Amino acid sequence: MGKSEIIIRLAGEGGEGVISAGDMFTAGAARLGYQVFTFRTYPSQIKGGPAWYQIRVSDKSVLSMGDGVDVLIAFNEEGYRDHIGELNKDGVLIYDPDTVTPDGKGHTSYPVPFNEISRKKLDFFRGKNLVVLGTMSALFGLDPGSLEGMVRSRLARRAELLTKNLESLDHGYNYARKNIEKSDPYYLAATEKISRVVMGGNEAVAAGALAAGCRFYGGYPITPATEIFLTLAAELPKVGGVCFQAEDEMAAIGSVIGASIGGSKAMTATSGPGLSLMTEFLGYATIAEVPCVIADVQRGGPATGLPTKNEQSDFFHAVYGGHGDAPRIVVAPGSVEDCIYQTINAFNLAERYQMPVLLLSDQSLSHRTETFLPPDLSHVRLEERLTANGAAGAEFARYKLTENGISPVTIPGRPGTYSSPGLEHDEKGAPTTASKWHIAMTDKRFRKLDLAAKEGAASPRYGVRNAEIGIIGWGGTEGAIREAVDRAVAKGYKVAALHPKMVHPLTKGEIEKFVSPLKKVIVPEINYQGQFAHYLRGTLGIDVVRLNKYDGLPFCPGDIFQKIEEVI
Amino acid sequence: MGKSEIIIRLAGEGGEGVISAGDMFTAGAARLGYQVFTFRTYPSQIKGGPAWYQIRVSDKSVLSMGDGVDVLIAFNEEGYRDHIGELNKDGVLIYDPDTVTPDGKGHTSYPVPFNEISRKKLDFFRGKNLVVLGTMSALFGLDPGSLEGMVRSRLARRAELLTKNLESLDHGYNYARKNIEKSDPYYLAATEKISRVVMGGNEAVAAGALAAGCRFYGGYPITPATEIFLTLAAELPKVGGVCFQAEDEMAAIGSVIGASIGGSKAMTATSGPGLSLMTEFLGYATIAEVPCVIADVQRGGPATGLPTKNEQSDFFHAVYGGHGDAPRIVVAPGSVEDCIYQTINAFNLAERYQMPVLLLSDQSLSHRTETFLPPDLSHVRLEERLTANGAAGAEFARYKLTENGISPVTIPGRPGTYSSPGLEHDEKGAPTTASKWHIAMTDKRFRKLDLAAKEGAASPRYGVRNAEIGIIGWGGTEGAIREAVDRAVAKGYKVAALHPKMVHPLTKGEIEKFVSPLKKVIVPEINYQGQFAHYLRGTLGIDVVRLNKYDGLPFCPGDIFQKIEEVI
Amino acid sequence: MVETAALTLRDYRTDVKPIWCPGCGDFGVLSSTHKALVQLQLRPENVVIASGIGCSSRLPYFVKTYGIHGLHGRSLPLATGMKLARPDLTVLAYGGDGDMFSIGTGHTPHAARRNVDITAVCMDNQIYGLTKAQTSPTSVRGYKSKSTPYGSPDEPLNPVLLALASGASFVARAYSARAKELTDLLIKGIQHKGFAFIHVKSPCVEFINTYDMLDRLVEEMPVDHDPSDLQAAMNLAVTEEKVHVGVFYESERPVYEEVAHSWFKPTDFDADAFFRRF
Amino acid sequence: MVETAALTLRDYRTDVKPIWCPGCGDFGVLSSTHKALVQLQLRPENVVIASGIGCSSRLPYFVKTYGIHGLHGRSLPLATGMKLARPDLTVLAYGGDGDMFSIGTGHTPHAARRNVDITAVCMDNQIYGLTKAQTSPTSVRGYKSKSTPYGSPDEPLNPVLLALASGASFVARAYSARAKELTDLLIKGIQHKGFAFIHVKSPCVEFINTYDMLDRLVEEMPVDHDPSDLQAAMNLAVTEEKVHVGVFYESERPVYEEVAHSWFKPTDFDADAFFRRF
Ligand SMILES: Cc1ncc(C[n+]2csc(CCOP(=O)(O)OP(=O)(O)O)c2C)c(N)n1
Ligand SMILES: Cc1ncc(C[n+]2csc(CCOP(=O)(O)OP(=O)(O)O)c2C)c(N)n1
Ligand code: SF4
Ligand code: SF4
Ligand SMILES: [Mg+2]
Ligand SMILES: [Mg+2]
Repeated sequence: MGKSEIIIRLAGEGGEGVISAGDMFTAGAARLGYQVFTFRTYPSQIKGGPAWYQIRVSDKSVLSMGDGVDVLIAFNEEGYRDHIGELNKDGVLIYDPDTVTPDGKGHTSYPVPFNEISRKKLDFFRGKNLVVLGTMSALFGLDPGSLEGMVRSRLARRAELLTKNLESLDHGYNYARKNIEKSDPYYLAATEKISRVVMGGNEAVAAGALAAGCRFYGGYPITPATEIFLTLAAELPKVGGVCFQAEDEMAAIGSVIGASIGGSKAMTATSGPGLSLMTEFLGYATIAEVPCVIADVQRGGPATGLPTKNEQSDFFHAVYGGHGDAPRIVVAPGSVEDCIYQTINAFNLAERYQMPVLLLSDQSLSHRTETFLPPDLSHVRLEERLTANGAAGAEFARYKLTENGISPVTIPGRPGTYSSPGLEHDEKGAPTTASKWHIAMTDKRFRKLDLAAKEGAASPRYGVRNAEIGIIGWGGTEGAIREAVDRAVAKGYKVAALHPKMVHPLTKGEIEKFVSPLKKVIVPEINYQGQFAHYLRGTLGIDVVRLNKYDGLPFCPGDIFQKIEEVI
Repeated sequence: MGKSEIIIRLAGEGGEGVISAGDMFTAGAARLGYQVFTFRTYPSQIKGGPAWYQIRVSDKSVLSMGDGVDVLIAFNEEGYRDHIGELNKDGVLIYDPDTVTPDGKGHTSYPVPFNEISRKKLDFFRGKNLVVLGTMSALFGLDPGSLEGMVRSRLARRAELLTKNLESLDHGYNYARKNIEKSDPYYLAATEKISRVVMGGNEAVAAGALAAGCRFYGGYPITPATEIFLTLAAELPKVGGVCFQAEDEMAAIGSVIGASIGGSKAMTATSGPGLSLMTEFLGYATIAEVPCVIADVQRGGPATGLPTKNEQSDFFHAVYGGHGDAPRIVVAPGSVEDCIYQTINAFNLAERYQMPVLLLSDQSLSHRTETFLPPDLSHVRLEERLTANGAAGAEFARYKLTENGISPVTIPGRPGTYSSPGLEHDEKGAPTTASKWHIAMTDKRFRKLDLAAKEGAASPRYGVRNAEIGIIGWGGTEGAIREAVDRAVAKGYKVAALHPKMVHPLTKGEIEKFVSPLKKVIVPEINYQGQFAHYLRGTLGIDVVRLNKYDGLPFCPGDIFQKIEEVI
Repeated sequence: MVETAALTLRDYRTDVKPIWCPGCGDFGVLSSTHKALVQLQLRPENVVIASGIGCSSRLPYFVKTYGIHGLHGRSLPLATGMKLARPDLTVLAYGGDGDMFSIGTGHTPHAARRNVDITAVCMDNQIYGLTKAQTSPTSVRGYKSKSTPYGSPDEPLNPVLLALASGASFVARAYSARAKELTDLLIKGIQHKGFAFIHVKSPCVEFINTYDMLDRLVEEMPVDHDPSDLQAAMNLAVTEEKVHVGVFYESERPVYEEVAHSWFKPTDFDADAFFRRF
Repeated sequence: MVETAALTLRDYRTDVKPIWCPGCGDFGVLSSTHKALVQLQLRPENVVIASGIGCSSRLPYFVKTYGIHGLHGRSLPLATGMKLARPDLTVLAYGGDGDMFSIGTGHTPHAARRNVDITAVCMDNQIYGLTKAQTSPTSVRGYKSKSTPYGSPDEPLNPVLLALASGASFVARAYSARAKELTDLLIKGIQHKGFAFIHVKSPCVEFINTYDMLDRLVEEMPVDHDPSDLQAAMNLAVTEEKVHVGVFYESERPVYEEVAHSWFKPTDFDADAFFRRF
């Protein structure tokens, strides 16, 4: 008999195996049918600097990284010092006595000489992560046989390393069995083996893109967005697409716009610095009405800022960035699985409204692992832009002033040529400085935005019907908010949350309906300025209680729960 | 006896002399002591396309382009057709019968064969603008001798053209005297000859920069900002400065930041597309706390948009643009003369708060001519950044956490080295991903912004004390708003206007004090979205009546006056 | 194509009137472009011309093919995306000296080394035309304009040499006043499989009329020049006495988009199989 | 300087610990930089090192001079502004192959042709190190990384050739493992009056360890190479069999900032006189 849920944190130095041990434990747990939610952070350099990895593992669904830490595995003194404060009351400390000297206060603690085992006993220091994994398996009830299977399949192509690795796993396991007298309550009960997808947010965005029919990616590497690019570099050629490494972000989005005018569904992905560089081209996609998707995996800013830390501070730029009156749509997924659906949604919106769509992910969402059932995408609806054939040999009126603002477009290869303009233009796309055309075309571009707001899908709502306290969240904080609401409702508080996925334009009616009966609205965000809260007030005149955090880390449910109790 | 004020509009094709005839009339009128306010617009190409030029000339102070047109000089049929609708009831049409066939309705009209006179009589088509000028002088009372003097001084170095030009002027003058029986009331009474500066907004920004101590300019040409660059290219070398033509806008602002770290007061100027490209570097100047001034001469957007048309649609980008939480200051001058003072102000703010300061001008402000008394800049206060000497051979704590957020800086050449970081950093500027430093440094950067809001100068206020209707304007619309308020007050309406020059951060208290007794607040802006109005609501929760215009042209006082009557 | 009548110049002309000043060299580039398309009998809907911003970059509006009037300096990224997504189309990229060698400098070497099958045409007037006469990266040292009133301290860039040094597989130069040669070179560039760079001297009559000078300096390639010899091409490109026109360099190597499409026989995306791997 | 004691290595070392992986070539560049500064006895406060973003671009934090850790690709604009405003200082710009020849490609030719007196050092490991091993513009054709899993279709850029073709007045190459040579070239570059470009082969042991290959291929300049001969330098730069180290090219021509400061004997700004002209 054990706990149904454990929060384990590994803390040490980049390059020491913190991340890989965490990844393998996660994979092993998922294989055994547990549900997993992870968080990772590491310095923006290849070796050294503080890194940590958190795994919340449960036999029930998990939506956030949870509160506090049940088990802390400290690889080094700094890892111990920086994290011991977050260990829960009943928590367990596991540490390497070679490098860590705990002050002995309070916690159950188990010394395990990871370094000695791997370096001296096995003469295989690179196997340290597997020693750790073996120990974890012994202490918390993951079947070692199943872990062995996982290691075997991971190293299928590197047989020379396999033996040493399995030996390391074994040693870790046996050391713990022999030397540790377990006095803590953390032991995972066996659970039903259900095959789940174990995935990170970036891979999920790539999956969504492939499913949406994206066939062109133009990108430039940048942390924490790179895996979207890398996944598509491997996959796109298989489905007849092209994945193009550009020389910079201007070239990346330029190639995407070129490909889209050519008829492809096309996207790029970047993070803050790259997004800033794409600003001029975003305006181009607006005025030339070119469908395209730009995924922005937010990190700490401004400038190069905090490349490996979490922040939701690109909202302002996503909505307001760029010169001129330049409408665009902004979508933000709430979880890893949702990254699939919101990416598909982003492509659909781009195609329907013929404008750039920004997808706002974040560092935590992109690099965390979640487990979910294999999605069935066979019924997902895909939009295609409204096309037309022009008359052969004639120029085509590509920017026809239609009632809803959407104009049919011709695709190269088909009759009915036109020139895609970055200048203000008439219906044929020909440049003009006449007032009436700027007025008419500006109106047209915003008509499409208004239409998108009107046609917007309903947002998920959590909590009680007759709520008095409301939460409006956006993006990757969804799970933490949802858990906080559950906890509050369980305590009898009248709380509900709304989590719009299309964050600009807002579906006004829905939000006003949600807000009107409430006494207070909390907007939790991972940024300093309360960017979404400011936007809400600017757009709808709604005043909210702000809950801001800008320490580079995601919310825990407790942060939000505490705020609920504060305002109640 | 004549009118004390005339609004003259010349309309024709680019390259036909519309602009140069207007410029010379303006210069001539100013020489004679009149006050002048002009507006010009032309296509974004070198030859052809519709161009027009408006001159409001008066013996009193003029603050805007006025309402309607008293005298329309149509160079071609299009110029007649597009503008005749704006001719005032008593208005006069002057046209070339060779190219224009008026429909004969209502207006006083005088045919003058400009083409024939210049081409056939004089065999000097390039002199057409002087024929026009001569006619204007005869009809509206500008002393021809004084105009001749102006032409002489303009052509001082091109004697071969002088005779022909003076002949053209003469012919125009004599033709009108002999053939036109004047039946309109527009005739300028003589006025006191006071020597005034006749200047455009771009030259005024350059003047302000020179006066503020700017000694480095890095720029890339772009309409309508180029003249700032060109003026400084001529002037900076004389005062020991450097004016650098960069390869693009990233290089322009990069060089400015480099020069500023080197201790120079430095600036760049651009328009929307260039500003968008500078976005990443703006964030760099924020995080590395580098004083610098970026003048953005707004034009119609998005993308290449309307390069030669007027719009105030970069406000959103100026305030919110760029990834991350990135504070900066935004300043907007209200008139040509104010361009001098707000540019000095921008440098002062940049130096005091060690952050990027944006100066928002616009196409109309930059290319219009105003007359004003030579400014006395001898008492203007200039700020210098807080500097320090570090210890010799030691690294300097450049980002010291001070109470008000401002830290002393060392300048290369002085002891106390440091590395200017784009990454989040500790007090020494060394990169760190630790939560506490990101929190502390974000707080510090926003402390400076809060301080700037607190220390902000009082904004000009016009109108009655006990106002019920208020107007909050920003930027180059100041003159039109002020005239509208005067007109409303003269009619007995209780109206007042506030025109903040630092538009971000806002001096909250002042605005709330202005707004609180009002029944309604109007925010007139030349953009579609009501960008400043949205920002006002988002920041201060103030709801306003929006007055938006996005036809590429500036406000007339009547537009605003009408709105006042509407809401009263 | 069998059923349709032969295409004539009229099939490539649009209703949009060129904005250029009378006598501008860009008219020559436009008319040679029209002629090259006629001679190649490329259907208007199968051609895309991308450009940047500048007087020269307005060209796409005047050719009845698909066009992309892009952003200043960005014709090549747009053309690259188009060609990679649509290898079946003929893709060209036009721009000025400022457009391709000032703000766009960063893209030209990469387009060249990648060998995407695009024909890039730089219309070089040694000035920023559209913004009214500022010094450009090909302006000579000491050149006085309002942006360098005391003379430009910069050495000009050499577009042909840079294209060669960047790995372009076809590099040529033409003069807008010599229509036949220019048309022929455009045809060769379009027919060349890979990235073709054509440097066109195209005078700006409004701000820096170089016709007389060019009439004096322009000269055919030396008869003994071997266009497969890169070193010879570079040596020729650095000689300053003459402005050589013709093909400097020509070679064949794999084309980016063909390589990129050669790895797999494409199938539909199999979502289930994809998720099974995670 | 007369009164102060000679500067030693310690005077140029900071407290910030290099983040590089043990064995990274960048350590060699750092230590040669320290040594060059010692040999030149430049006072720390009179030197500014600008850089971009990448493993290599962290270097300024490890040298006790003024530093600017800029943005990805932008070391040269920052260095240019610094040098133009402060011609009295010694200004260097460091960056990686991605930094200077991918995102920064657009700045390098202009810095070269302007001949601002900056020493630019490209630390080329043929990979994007900091973002964990993507193909870079100097990666060889066919190179497999996660960004080009089926082999890169791109021809690599040739930094030395590009610098030569852009008009750099000093162009050299070094190898981070050959400290003495590298130090000497850094000294020469700094002493050269004008823009000096130094291409340093600096292996990434974590992702693409090229030490063995370079040990085999690196070779001194041919003894008969005349560094004043641009064509010879370009010809040498295109030979692929060997990686030549040493000075490819060296010449003297006016320096931008000197020209720019030569036009006037500066005076204070006279506002009244200025306004009188309007
Ligand atoms: C980002 C950006 N910066 C600057 C401009 C302004 N601009 C338009 S065209 C041009 C240069 C034109 O020179 P060139 O490319 O040589 O073309 P030309 O007009 O001479 O044919 C500039 C600087 C712009 N449109 N966009
Ligand atoms: C605008 C922008 N785009 C992308 C990145 C991400 N990024 C950081 S370093 C780097 C490339 C590093 O390669 P290189 O310049 O060769 O330096 P190295 O790490 O190999 O020394 C990239 C793409 C960034 N920081 N900023
Ligand atoms: S300004 Fe020069 S380049 Fe532009 S159209 Fe006129 S002649 Fe041609
Ligand atoms: S990843 Fe490569 S380049 Fe970066 S520090 Fe490690 S060895 Fe050096
Ligand atoms: Mg040009
Ligand atoms: Mg590298």
